[in-house]
Amino acid sequence: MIEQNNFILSMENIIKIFPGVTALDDVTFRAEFGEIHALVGENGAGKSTLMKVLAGINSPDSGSINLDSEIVEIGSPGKAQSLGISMIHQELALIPYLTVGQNIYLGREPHRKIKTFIDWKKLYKQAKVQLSRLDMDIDPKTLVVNIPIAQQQMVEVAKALSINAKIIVMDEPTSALTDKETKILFRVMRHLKDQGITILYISHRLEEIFEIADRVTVLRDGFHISTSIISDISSDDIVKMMVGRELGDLYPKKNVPQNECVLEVKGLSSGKLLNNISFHLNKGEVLGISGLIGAGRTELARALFGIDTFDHGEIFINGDSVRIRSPREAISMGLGFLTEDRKEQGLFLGMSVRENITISVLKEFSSFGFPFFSKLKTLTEKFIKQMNIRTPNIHQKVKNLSGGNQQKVLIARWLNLNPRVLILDEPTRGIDVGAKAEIYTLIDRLAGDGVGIIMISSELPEIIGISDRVIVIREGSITGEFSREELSQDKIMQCAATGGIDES
Amino acid sequence: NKEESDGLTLGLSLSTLNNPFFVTLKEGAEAKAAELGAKLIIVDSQDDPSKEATNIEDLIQKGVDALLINPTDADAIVPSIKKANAAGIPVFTIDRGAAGGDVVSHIASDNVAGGKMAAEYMVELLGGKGNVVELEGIAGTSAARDRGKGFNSVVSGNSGLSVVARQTANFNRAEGLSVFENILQAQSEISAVFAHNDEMILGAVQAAEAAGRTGIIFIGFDAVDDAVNAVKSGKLAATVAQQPAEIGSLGVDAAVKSLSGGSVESSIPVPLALVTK
Amino acid sequence: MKKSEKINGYGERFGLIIAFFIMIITISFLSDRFLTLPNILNILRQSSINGIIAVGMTMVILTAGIDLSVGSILGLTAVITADLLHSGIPVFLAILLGLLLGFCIGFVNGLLITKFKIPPFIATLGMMTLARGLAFTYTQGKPITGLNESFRVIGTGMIGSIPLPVIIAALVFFLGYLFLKRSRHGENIYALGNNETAAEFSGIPVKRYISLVYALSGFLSALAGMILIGRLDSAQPIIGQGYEFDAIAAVVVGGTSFTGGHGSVWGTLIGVLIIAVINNGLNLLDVSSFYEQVVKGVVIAIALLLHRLAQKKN
Amino acid sequence: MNLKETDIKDFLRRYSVAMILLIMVISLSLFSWRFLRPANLINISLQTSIVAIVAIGMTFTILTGGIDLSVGSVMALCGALASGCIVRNGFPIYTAILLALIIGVGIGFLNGLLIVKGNIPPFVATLAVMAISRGLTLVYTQGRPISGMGDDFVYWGSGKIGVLPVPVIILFIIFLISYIILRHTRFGLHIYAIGGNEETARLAGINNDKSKIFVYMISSFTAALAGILLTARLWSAQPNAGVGLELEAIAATVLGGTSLMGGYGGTGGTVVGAFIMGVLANGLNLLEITADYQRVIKGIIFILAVMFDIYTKKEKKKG
Ligand SMILES: Nc1ncnc2c1ncn2[C@@H]1O[C@H](COP(=O)(O)OP(=O)(O)OP(=O)(O)O)[C@@H](O)[C@H]1O
Ligand SMILES: Nc1ncnc2c1ncn2[C@@H]1O[C@H](COP(=O)(O)OP(=O)(O)OP(=O)(O)O)[C@@H](O)[C@H]1O
Ligand SMILES: [Mg+2]
Ligand SMILES: [Mg+2]
Repeated sequence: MIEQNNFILSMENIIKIFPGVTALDDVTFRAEFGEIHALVGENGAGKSTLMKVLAGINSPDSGSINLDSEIVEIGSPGKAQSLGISMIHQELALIPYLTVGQNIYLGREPHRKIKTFIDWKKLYKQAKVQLSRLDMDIDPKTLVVNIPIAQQQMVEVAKALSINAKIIVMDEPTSALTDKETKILFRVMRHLKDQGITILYISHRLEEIFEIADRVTVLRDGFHISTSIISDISSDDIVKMMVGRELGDLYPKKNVPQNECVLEVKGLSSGKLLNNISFHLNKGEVLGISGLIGAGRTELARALFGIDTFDHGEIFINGDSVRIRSPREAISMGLGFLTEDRKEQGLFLGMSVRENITISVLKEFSSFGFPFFSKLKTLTEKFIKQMNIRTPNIHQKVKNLSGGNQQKVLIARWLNLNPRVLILDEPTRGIDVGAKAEIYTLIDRLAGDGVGIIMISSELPEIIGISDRVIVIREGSITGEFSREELSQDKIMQCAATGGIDES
Repeated sequence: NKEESDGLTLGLSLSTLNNPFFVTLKEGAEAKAAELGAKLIIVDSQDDPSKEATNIEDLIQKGVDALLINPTDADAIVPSIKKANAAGIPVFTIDRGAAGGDVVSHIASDNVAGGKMAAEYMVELLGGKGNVVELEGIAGTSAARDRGKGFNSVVSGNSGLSVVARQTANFNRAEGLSVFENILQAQSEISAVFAHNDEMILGAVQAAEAAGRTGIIFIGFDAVDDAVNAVKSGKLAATVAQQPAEIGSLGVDAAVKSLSGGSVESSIPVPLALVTK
Repeated sequence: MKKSEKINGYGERFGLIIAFFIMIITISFLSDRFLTLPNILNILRQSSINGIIAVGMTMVILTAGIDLSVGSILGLTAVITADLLHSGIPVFLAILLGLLLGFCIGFVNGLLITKFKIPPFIATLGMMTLARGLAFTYTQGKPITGLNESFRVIGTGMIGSIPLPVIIAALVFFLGYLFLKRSRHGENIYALGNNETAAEFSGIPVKRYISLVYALSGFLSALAGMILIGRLDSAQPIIGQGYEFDAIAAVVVGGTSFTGGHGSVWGTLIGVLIIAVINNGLNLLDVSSFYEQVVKGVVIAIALLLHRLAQKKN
Repeated sequence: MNLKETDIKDFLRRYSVAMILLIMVISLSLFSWRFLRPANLINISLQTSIVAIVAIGMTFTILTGGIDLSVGSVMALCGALASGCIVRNGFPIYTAILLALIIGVGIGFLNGLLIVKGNIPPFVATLAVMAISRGLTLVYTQGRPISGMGDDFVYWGSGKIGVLPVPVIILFIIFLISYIILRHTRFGLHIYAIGGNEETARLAGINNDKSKIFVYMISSFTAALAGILLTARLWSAQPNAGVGLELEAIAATVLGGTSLMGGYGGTGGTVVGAFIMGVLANGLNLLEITADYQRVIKGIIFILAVMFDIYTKKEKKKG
């Protein structure tokens, strides 16, 4: 074989078939010592599956794996760990009622002389060290349920790093992080690379890949398309290989907001989380909300949607003061809310694509409480086609879809309701470029139809790319507002981090 | 002797109140206590010996003057009786005896004898020949054991009778119904049924009626109101009467008498009677 | 239509159906009385009571809940209905009031769970104790015997050669199926069992559905109670004790999962029949009461193991 | 911000079940002077100890998201086996006890196998084993109680060390062991992890199957132990011992704040939960409430207690 000596890992001719889907079709993938090797591809291309095969979670139907030029059988996650492979999973999988420290060392707890007893002091001391490597200043004795999702993601990173691994797989670690944490993570990755550790890195953010990766492998529909050195390839090339066609402008931006106010918020305050928030949203406008993690953007959306109560403030819809006490009422007033945590708060994982998409409109499609299933089927198929949702059929369980396709299913559910105002909380988290472009087009089209859109996002390019106006939130207060013409990354970052624009 | 018993508090521990038999017993005791002006504290063991031990401890803590115990089990009650003895509280056993401890008096009718009585009447009605079914009480309880023992001692000595099915219906009417339904399916010839209590036999009667099977002789045990009525209307051939109200009443009477210095017999038999039409 | 979903569902229960048939064949070899028409009707009639309760239990468990109070609701509504009948009010009114009472008690369960956030296990355990206590207090521990003949038809009647309870149970199963699998309410119930938060955020009136499900469970328990006392011609305060276990066992044996959102009434039907066939078989074969429980436990365990085995093969 | 106030709230939240117990104790002692007498308190702890021991084992299974319905039957079987070996076969009492405990643990192993290897839901697997064990008890005892085990045996249920009954001391020891296992061993942590998220636990390299089997062995062990203690307390092995005890043990566990979904809770709460039920039963007896009403009141108080618990926890979230 070709220069096998250089490779720490080579996965040869891997085939993995799920019922109805060939997730990996004869994929060969090799990684060198001490490189950062990016893995890209559309949602459902097979990236996670390939890495799960490596981590002993999925067993391949055929193919072999060489580690340090030796053929290995990786039957279980435990075996993978002992072979020096650790993985950060795409879906957050911490245990909610254990502490941060317990989660980091789960299964590998430092113990006392007698092996059964945990040395708590040592565990928490080591955990503290792991966290500080990531610039995280949280008490390792905090329960995981009590920390926000971004910090949970960093705990996952700490967990993977704490295994002294030769190969670290990172499956979309930055999808729940903002720039600050991402920078920290990259610093740590470079440091690991210098120590000769190989990192396999999956991301849908191409700019990150150009920043951090040495080489990049593209997968499409379960096939290996190419592996190239990063300097030999352009962003457009990668996109082309991923989606198999030329992609047009990522941010279409055609519509113009109307002058009619559809939603107005006055003086919204809630405990320490939200402080005197006021803003308005016009018909056909895309209002971006930016801010650091934990700034309170999600809290704001939840308050608007009637999930959490708030202490003061008034909400107007089409000029009428309204009280929204539950999501049901919010929906009946024409609000829609795509939550940031799709698995916990959005999807019915055990149910089918059809059921997930149509759950909110069953009533409209029923007579005497009995839905017309054929109409629901047509409706679902329309969305599958329109949004390019990758699923073998409408009866596939949503849990078997790739993350990006799950997100599209959820968006489809909200589109069904024809909302007046649609709140999107991190709508492109974990979504491939092709799908992102589709979602942006969709947002633009919705705005064109007169829907007011609130778009919460931690990705600055996206906020800048599609918003008509942006407000920045910091520690529960609005610290800046910019029209499309005034927008720049620097201005937003400054408002988000320090609370205002320095004149300097 | 109303004055003498004023201010007396008696504890009555019953094995279960899920069975009308013991409810009637309780009522007999209550009536007598009211008549004699004694106070009666009643606890229900729900057929659970450990609950019984607990309840009796609570009664001892409560400082009752005497304990009337209807044990869930003759053996399991011993430690509780000894505790009462140690606390100086006189103990009377009711309906079921105790295997140890100091008991002032035992007021009961004999379950084994009752089983025999039912069997003998059955033999008489059948003329000593036929297929017999026995519906058993909750496996492991002393009532089921003793009544079955008495019944079988007669039946096994009688070559003309053969027991074609012997199944438990847990002293419960609904189970008596379904278990006997199933037995009816299995046995085309059934001449008589004996059940360890009336609840089960009443269920069996319904099963036979629903299936249109006639000519079966049903004999129950306990003589609860429903069963006595069923005997009157001819649905039941007989039921063994233990006179539960009488047992309760005699128990209270004996306790009050003994507490006020009178002497009572160590064993007070309550006569059994066969209720027939 | 929902073809592949159906095939999936069938495939899931395939092993259970096989286990059921093996059981039937085995018993029919041991007893020639087993597979006769009267006995089959007999088994169906006996399973009708547990079946009716188990349909309600299926709905409850689909919402990731549990209802331990079914037996006690059955008992309380049974004695009160019997008493109403004795008081001489029209039969249909007594039935209506009894069913309404069952519905209301179930609804209280639902309120405790949704409004006061009490875990279903605790709320219904409390209700189980409470309702049983009320049944005993109400009757002073005595059975209420001798019911109106026109009322008793509900338990003893026949349509052709089919017992009325069987027809009622079949109707309940069919309506349960329509409700759960064909109506939008059913789909909402599955959804909220699958992910309650997501259901709430999608605008499903989660609390209303949960209350409804417990109310229906109470209603069906009351209905089962009427059939039972109709057959017995008497209502005892103890009636229905322990029925929750049979119902839950039937539901879980039938493949409905405690985590909610997964399962169906057809699975429950098989579960109910398996339990009834075991009881019937033990009686037909005159297994001694000491061994009865051993055999019962072993048969259930083997049936489930066979089921899993077939599932793996699939 | 008033530090003291939050402290109190936090305290309330953490110890709300204990608070309920305290409130019950105080109000009962107002109603009946007999309640607070040492003799009565010892009496309550003796009555509660057996349920509490079983409930501690139950807590382990519930923490993994499972349940063990077989405990009542296992109690009866092991109590009968220990007594039978002594009375019928003349075994030395400690050999007999050991044998019964081993068989108990074996039944737990069977539960675990059915659940883990047979992939049967814990509810039905243990329901089947519950029936089997009860049946075996009836077969073994032929439906008759076994008695005459001698004073050395009886001591374990009826004896005292100082003023404390032996079962209470055993409860204390079992609680201590359970606490150490859950709070200080890797196995204990893995129990929480499995209950919290089985998949994550598996990915972390934990042998879920082994841990789960072990958990059911623990549950059966405590049930067997409780069975022996009960037998010793009643001086006889009852074939019907422990009927319905599983519900009491589960109720104590849930009342003590352990989630039936698994992953959250502990044995400290369970013991308190068991005592709440014990105090309630004792109090109702002392207050001379008749049997029918006892059930009604028990049901209501049970629900109220949990409401209080939930209410105090909600307070914390808002504050
Ligand atoms: N357990 C499963 N059962 C059935 N199909 C599966 C399963 N897991 C993955 N798939 C399918 O395999 C394909 C590859 O999925 P995979 O998760 O590897 O995609 P991915 O490249 O990681 O996508 P994303 O970027 O959205 O995470 C998808 O079509 C997915 O639906
Ligand atoms: N250090 C912390 N410990 C515990 N909880 C925190 C901490 N920081 C923030 N939170 C919680 O995070 C939430 C506020 O963050 P929120 O999710 O609204 O932020 P966001 O701006 O939407 O960020 P994201 O990018 O995650 O969506 C609140 O529920 C707050 O209680
Ligand atoms: Mg993926
Ligand atoms: Mg957020």
